[in-house]
Amino acid sequence: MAYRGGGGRRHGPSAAFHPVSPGRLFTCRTPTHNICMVSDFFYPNMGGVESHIYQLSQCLIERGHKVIIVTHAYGNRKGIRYLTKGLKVYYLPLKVMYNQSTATTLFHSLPLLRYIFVRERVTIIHSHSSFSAMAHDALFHAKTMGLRTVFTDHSLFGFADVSSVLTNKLLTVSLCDTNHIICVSYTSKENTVLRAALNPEIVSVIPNAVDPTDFTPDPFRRHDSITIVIVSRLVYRKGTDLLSGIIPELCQKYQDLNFIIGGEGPKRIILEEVRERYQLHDSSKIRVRLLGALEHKDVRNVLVQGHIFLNTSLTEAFCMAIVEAASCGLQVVSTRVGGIPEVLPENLIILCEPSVKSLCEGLEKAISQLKSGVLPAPEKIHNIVKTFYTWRNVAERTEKVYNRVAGETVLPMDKRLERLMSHCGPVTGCIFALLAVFNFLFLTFLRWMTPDSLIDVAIDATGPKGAWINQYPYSRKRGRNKTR
Amino acid sequence: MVLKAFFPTCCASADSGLLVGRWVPEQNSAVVLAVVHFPFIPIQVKELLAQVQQASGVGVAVLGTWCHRRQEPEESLGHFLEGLGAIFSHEPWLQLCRERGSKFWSCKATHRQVPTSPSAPGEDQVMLIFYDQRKVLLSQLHPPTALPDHQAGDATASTRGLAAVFDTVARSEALFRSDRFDEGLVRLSHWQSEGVEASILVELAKQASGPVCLLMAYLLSLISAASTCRVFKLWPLSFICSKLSTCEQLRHRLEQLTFIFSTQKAENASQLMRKANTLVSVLLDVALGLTLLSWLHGKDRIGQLADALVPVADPSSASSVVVYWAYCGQTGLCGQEPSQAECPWLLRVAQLRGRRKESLGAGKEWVAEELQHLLQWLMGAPAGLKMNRALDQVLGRFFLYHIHLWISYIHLMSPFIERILWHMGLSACLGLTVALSISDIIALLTFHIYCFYVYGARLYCLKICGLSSLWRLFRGKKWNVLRQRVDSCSYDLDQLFIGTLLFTILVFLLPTTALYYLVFTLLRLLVVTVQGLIHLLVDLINSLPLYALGLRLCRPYRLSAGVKFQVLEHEAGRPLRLLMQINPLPYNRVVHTYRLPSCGCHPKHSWGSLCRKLFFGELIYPWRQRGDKQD
Amino acid sequence: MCAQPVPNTTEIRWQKVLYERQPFPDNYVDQRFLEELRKNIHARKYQYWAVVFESSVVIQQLCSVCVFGVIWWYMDEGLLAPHWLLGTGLALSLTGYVLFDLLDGGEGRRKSGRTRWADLKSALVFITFTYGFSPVLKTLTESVSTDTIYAMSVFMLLGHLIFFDYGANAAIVSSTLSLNMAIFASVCLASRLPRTLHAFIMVTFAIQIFALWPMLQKKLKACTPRCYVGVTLLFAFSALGGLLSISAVGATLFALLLVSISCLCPFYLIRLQLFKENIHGPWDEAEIKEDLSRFLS
Amino acid sequence: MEDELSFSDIYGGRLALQRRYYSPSCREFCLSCPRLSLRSLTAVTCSVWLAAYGLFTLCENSMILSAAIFITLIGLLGYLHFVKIDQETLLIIDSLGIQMTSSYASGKESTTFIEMGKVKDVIINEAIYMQKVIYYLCILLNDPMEPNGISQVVPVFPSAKPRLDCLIEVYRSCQEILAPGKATSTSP
Repeated sequence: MAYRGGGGRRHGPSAAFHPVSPGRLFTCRTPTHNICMVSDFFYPNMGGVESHIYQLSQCLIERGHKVIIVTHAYGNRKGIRYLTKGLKVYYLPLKVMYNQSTATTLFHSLPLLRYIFVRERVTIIHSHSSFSAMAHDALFHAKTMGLRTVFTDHSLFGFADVSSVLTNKLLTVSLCDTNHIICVSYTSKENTVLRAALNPEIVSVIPNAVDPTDFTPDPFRRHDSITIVIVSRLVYRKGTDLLSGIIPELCQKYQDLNFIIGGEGPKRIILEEVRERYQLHDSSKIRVRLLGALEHKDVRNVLVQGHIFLNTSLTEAFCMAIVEAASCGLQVVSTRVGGIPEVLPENLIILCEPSVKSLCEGLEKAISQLKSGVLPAPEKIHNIVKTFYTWRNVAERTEKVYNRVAGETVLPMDKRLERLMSHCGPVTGCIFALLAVFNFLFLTFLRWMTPDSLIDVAIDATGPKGAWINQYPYSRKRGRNKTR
Repeated sequence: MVLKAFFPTCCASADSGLLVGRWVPEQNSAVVLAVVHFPFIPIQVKELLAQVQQASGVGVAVLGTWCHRRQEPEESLGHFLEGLGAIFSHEPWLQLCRERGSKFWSCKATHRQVPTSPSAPGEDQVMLIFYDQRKVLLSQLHPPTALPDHQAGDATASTRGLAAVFDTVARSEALFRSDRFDEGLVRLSHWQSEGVEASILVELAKQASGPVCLLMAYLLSLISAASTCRVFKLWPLSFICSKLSTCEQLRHRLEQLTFIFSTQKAENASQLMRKANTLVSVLLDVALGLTLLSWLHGKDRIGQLADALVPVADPSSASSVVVYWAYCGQTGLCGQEPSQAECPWLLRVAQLRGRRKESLGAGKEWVAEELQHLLQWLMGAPAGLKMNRALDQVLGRFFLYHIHLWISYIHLMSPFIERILWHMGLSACLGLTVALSISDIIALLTFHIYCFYVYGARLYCLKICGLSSLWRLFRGKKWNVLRQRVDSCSYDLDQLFIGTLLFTILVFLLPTTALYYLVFTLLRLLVVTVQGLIHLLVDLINSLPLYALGLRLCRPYRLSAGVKFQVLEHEAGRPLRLLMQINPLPYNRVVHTYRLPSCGCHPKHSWGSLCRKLFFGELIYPWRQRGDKQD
Repeated sequence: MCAQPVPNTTEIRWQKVLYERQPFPDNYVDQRFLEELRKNIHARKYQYWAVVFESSVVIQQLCSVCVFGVIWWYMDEGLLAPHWLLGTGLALSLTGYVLFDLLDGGEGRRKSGRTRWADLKSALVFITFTYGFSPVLKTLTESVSTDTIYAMSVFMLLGHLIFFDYGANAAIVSSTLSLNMAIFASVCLASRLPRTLHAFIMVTFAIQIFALWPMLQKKLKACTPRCYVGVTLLFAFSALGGLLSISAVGATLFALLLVSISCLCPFYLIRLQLFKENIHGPWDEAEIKEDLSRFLS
Repeated sequence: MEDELSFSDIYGGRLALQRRYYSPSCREFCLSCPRLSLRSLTAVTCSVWLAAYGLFTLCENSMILSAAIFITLIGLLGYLHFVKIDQETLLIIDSLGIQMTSSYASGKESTTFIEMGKVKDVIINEAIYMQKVIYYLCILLNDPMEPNGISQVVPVFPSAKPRLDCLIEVYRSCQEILAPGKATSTSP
C-alpha cells in the first residue's frame, strides 16, 4: 500500500520548508551514498529522535543522497510507505517488547534486514538512539555483512545503578567496532566515550536542530499578565516534581502569574493535586492550565502564548525544547544539567540548579527583567537563534562523517572477533564473538538459500537516479517507469 | 471507445432481418435481444416494440440489420438493408453480417451524421460478445445489484456495467412471449422462439400452492394461538421451556412452517430462495425423522435404548451403597479410622456384582457404580498424590451420599423412562431435529454429575480466591480497589500471623480439592461435549441451504458470481469475438449467502477464556440458548 | 562551517558550546575533554568497630533461627517437655514486655498510641487461633513426605534471613515477607511434631522469637547499646551451646560463620573501599534534594 | 500475434510468460510455472512409504502400509486440486474489464472478472512477504463512495510470484490498453 503515503501527507508541511531547487547541485561535488537509517522510533511515534531522523533524511535527499528508513510496524501501518520527496520507509513486522522498542534475539531480524540492504544497495547503515534494540541489531548485521556503520546517540546515561551498568556493557559491545559515532552535544560525547570506552577521535558532535520557520514569535503578544510555559512529557526525568514545588511558591508570590503546561505523562496527577490544593483553577481565571498531549504542529501556538519558558529536566543530552522556545522569542529558564549549558548563550538563558529554590530565583529574575523590559524583543531573539541550528548544517556535517566513513575499511571477521574479545572484557567479549560467528553462519546460510542475484534491485525513489516526481501519489509507478 | 455488441447465440443461425435490442449509451454497448425476420411491416415492428417497451420498461429499439448469407451474396439485400437504416433511425447503426462457410463475421457500426464524431468517420471499432440468452435470463447476479424498479430511467441508472445487460435481458420477457406458433404479424427469433419453455407439473404446483398455503396458515395460526395462551406464561413452565432444547426446537419448527406457508408472496429473489431452502430442509428433516421412527419402533429397540440409557438402578448395588453409607455414618465423620478397611470389601462386592451382570448379559454401563469406584479411588491415595486424608474422607463421603440419593431418584424414575422414550420416538415424526434434542434426557440423566461439578467448582473457587488474597498479604501487599492495582501495605502483627496460618493451611489443602474438582470437571466436560455435538448436528440440519446447493449442483448458471469471457479465435481485420459465460457461485459462498437462521446454541467464549474460567473454578455453560443471545 | 582544522588553532581557543561554528572538525578532542569528570564524590569512610557493631543485627537473626531449630529438634526428639517450654516462653515474653516499656520510659508507646488492651487482645488472638488450629496443623502435612517439609522450612528460613530488615534501605528488604516466611516454616515444622500440644507451643514460640524478640532488640540497640552487645553475645553463646549439644561439627561451622560475619566481612568492606571508583559528571541525572511532599500536604 | 518469454520467480524457479495480442483492445498474459516434476513426486512418495515401512517393522500392523498409500494418494490429489497452480492468466479487454484465471494442476479453473468501471489503475507495488520484500502487480478498485479512494487491492499472479522485470513487461502493455481507457472512462 505504498502509495497511501499517509505519513507523507501528514508530515508534508513540516517537511516542505524550503524550495527543492538546490537538490541536484551538490551531487556533482560530493560522492553520494545510499544511506539506511535504522531506528525503532519513527513516525507516527512522536519525539526528538523521530523528528531528527525525518528532517535529517529530508536534507540528505535534498543533497542528492539516497535515503531509506527502516523501523518496526506501528499498529496496522506495516509494509512500505513513501513520505515527502520519496523518502521510503520500511515498517517491518517485528514484535514490540517495551515502550516501542522491539525485542531482540540478535538473529530474527537478519533475513529481512539483509534483504533490504541488498535490494536497496545500501552502503552506510546509520542507527539512531541507544534505546532502540532494532538499531543495535542493524549495526550487528551490517558489520557481519561488511557494511559501514554510523551510530547516533541521543541520550545520556548514569553509571550508578545496575541497569545502566548492563546497558553500558551492551553499548560497549555494539559500538566497539562501529565506524563512527555521532553525539548531539559535547557532554553526550564525553558520556558516550566513557560508557562505551571509545576512542574520542571517532566520535563527532553534531547538534540537533530546529526548523526556525516553524517556531516564529507572535508579533502581537499581549502584555497584561506574565505567563510561564512548560512543554515536556510529565515524567520524573523531566523534573515534574520540581514543577509541583515551583508552581505554588510563585503563584502565591505573584498574583498576575499564569502557567501553561503542555504534555502528558504519569506525573500529571501530581500537578492536578497541586492545582486542587492551592485553588489555582478557580472559575474566574484559570491560573494553571494543563493542556495534555500536544501535536508537534501545535507546540508553537502554545509557546507564543507565554513570555517565559521553564525547563526543569533532570538530565538532557540536547534540549530541543529550549531552542524552540528561544526561537519563539521566549526568555528561557532551565536547569543546569547535561548538555543544556552548551545549547544557548548566557544572554538568552538563565541557568539554575535543579532545586525549587534556585529555579524560583531564576524565574523571579526573569520576571523582573520582563517587567523592567530589559529583555530583547522576541523578533530579535528569533533572528539570533535562527542562525544557530539548521537542519541543512546538520546534514552537511553528517555528510562529512559519511564521506570519512566511506573512506574507512570495515573490520574483516577475524579482526572483528579479536577486537570484540580484546575490547569488551573476557566474558562478554567471548559470548558476543560467538554470537557474531553464529550470525555469520546464519548469513552464509541465507546467502545460500536466496543468493543476492535472486533479489530484485529496488528502483531508487531518491538519490542520484531517483525516480520520484511529485505527481499525485497514484501515478507514481507510471512516472517511475517513464523515467527509466 | 470500443463498441460492444452482445449477441445471443441462439440467433446465430437465424435468417436475415433486423436486430432488436437495447442500446446502453453510457458504456456504448448494444444488447441484441432478438432478430425480426422478413417480411415485416415497419409500422407493426414499431408497435410491437412500443408494447414491449411500455410492458417491460426497457428502451427496446431496432439497433441495426442482420444478414445471414446462406447462398451467394446478392447486392439487392445489401442495399435493402442499407435502406432500412433510413426507416429505423438509430445511432449508431449496426450491420452484422455472417457469410456462409466462414466462422468469422463482419460487423460495422455507422453513424449517420458524421460531424458528431469527426475523429471516426462514421465507423468505429466493434467487439462481438456472444451470450446464452436463456442462462443470462435465468441467472441471478451476486451480490445482487440495486433492486430493479420498473421505471426505465432510473432502472438504467441504478444498474451499472454488466448488471445492466443482465437487467435488460431479464426484464424484456414480454419480447420472448411470442413464439413462432402464435400467428403474430411479426416473426421474431430468440431463445424460446422454438416454443415456450414450461412444464405441466410446475404450473399445477403453482395452482395448488395457493389454497394449501391458506389452509396450513390457518392451522398454524391456531397452534401458535394455543401455544401463546396464558397457561404457558406461568413462571415454572416458561422457565422450563426456555431451558429445554426440545421446546426450542418445537418453537423453531413452528416458525419455519409459518414462514413457509405465509400467504403473501415473496417479493424478492433472496426471500424466495430462503423459502425454498426452508421447505427443503423441513422435508428432509421429516423424512429422516420418519426413517428413525420406523427403525426405532421396529423390534423393541426402544426397550434396549431405555436400558442402555438408564444408569444402574438395580436393588443390589443400591442396597450395598446404602449399607456402605450407613456404615460410614455410624463410624461417624470425625475423621479418624478412615475406610481403608471396607474399600476392598466394597470393591469385591462390586466385582462380584459386575460379573453377575455380565452373566446376565445385558450390555449396560453402570454410570453410578463407576462413579462409586472413582470415589473409592479418590478416597485412597490416587496416583500417589499427597492429599490431606481427613478432608479427603469428608468429601468422598459427601459425594457417596449424593450418589445414593441419585440412585433412589433413578428408582423412582425407572418405570417411566421407557414410556418417555417411546413418546420421544413419536416426536421424531416432527423431524429428526426434534427427536435429536434428547440432550434434555442426557441432561436429566446426568444431573448428579452436574451437581458434583458445581460443588467441586464452588469449593475450588473459594480456595483459589482465598489463596490469591492471602498470597498478597504474605508478600505484604494488598489489592487497591479504587486504583485497580496492588499496593504495598503494613499489616498488624496479628493480622499477619492469622493470614499466614490460613495461607499455610489452604496451601496444604489445595491439592485435595483441586483433584476432586479436576475429576468432576472432566466428567462434566464429557457430558457437555456430547450435548454440544448433538446441538451441532441439529444446527447443521436446520441451517444448511439445501435447495441452493442443489441448484448450484444441477443448474450452476442460476446462481452466478459474475461472468467470464473466452476469446474465440479470430482473424485480423475482423471484429473480435468473445463468448460470455456465467461464472457460477462457489459452494462456500452459496452456503454463506443462504444460511438459514437456526436456533443455534453458540459457544459463548473462546478457548482461552474457557481455560481461564476452568482454572479459576468458575462455572461453565458453554452452550447458550438462542434466547439469551438476543438480549 | 566546520572546515578542516586551520593551523592557527593555538590562539583560537576551543570552547564547549554548540551554538557557534568553531574552526575545528566535529570529532576534535580538546585537552579540556572530560575535565568535569569527578570520582567517588559520595564515598564514605567506615569505622571498623562501628561496622562490627552494626553487623550484630545479623548475628542476632542467625542465632534466633539457630535457636528455633535447636528447640524444634529437642521437641521432636521428645527431650523437651512442651509445658516447660511454654512456661519459659511466657515468662521471657512477659519480662521482655515489661522491659520494652521500661527502656524508653514508655514514650515509644505514647508515640504509637497503642494501648495495653490492644496488646492483650492481640495476645489473646494469637493464643486462641493457634490453639484452635493446632489439630488441623497436626494432621495438615501427614501425607507430605518429611524431606519435603524440611526442604520447605529450610528454604523459608533462608528467605526470612534474606528479607529481614537489618536497617539497610534496599529494594528487597521486606519485614512483612520475612516474618511470614518464618511463620510458614514454623507451621511446617510444627506439623511434624508428635502431639497437638507440641504443635501449638512450637508456633507460639516461633511468634515470640521471630516477631517479638526483634522488636525488643531494636529498642535495646537504640537505648542501651552496651547492654545490647552483651545480650547479643549471650544469645550467640547460648545458640552455640544448644547447637553443640546436638552436633559438634554444626556448632563449629556456625561459630565460624558468626566470626566471619562479625569480624572478617567488616574488614573486607573497609579494605575494598580503597578500590572504589565511581564516575560522576554533568551527565548524571540530578536528584532532587529537598522533599516536595510538603507542597502536597 | 503471440510470443513467449522466459523469466524467473522470486525463488529462482523458471516462469514462462506468453503474451497474446488478439486485437489492439484485447490482450492476454499467461504465466505458467513448470509442472509437478516426477523427481520430487517420487521423492515424497518414497519418503512417506519408507517411514510407513519403518513403523510397520516396529509394530506388525499392515494397516499402516495401506494407510500410508491412502495418505499419499489423498495428499497428491488434494495438492493437485487445491494447491498446485500451473498457470495464471491475465486477460485485459478494453472498456470491458480485466479477467484473472488461475488453473490448477488438476485442470480446475477459478476465474474472477473485474469490470472496467471498477478498475482504478494497475500498478506495481512492494510488499513484505514472509522474510522477503517483493514487487507485485496489483489492481486497484475504486470504491463507489468517494471518488479517488481505493476500496480494495487485488494482487495479480498471486501464486507464481514473478520478478520485477517480468512484472514491468506486463505492466507496460497493461498501461498501453488502460491509459486511453481511463481517460475516456473518467470523462463522464
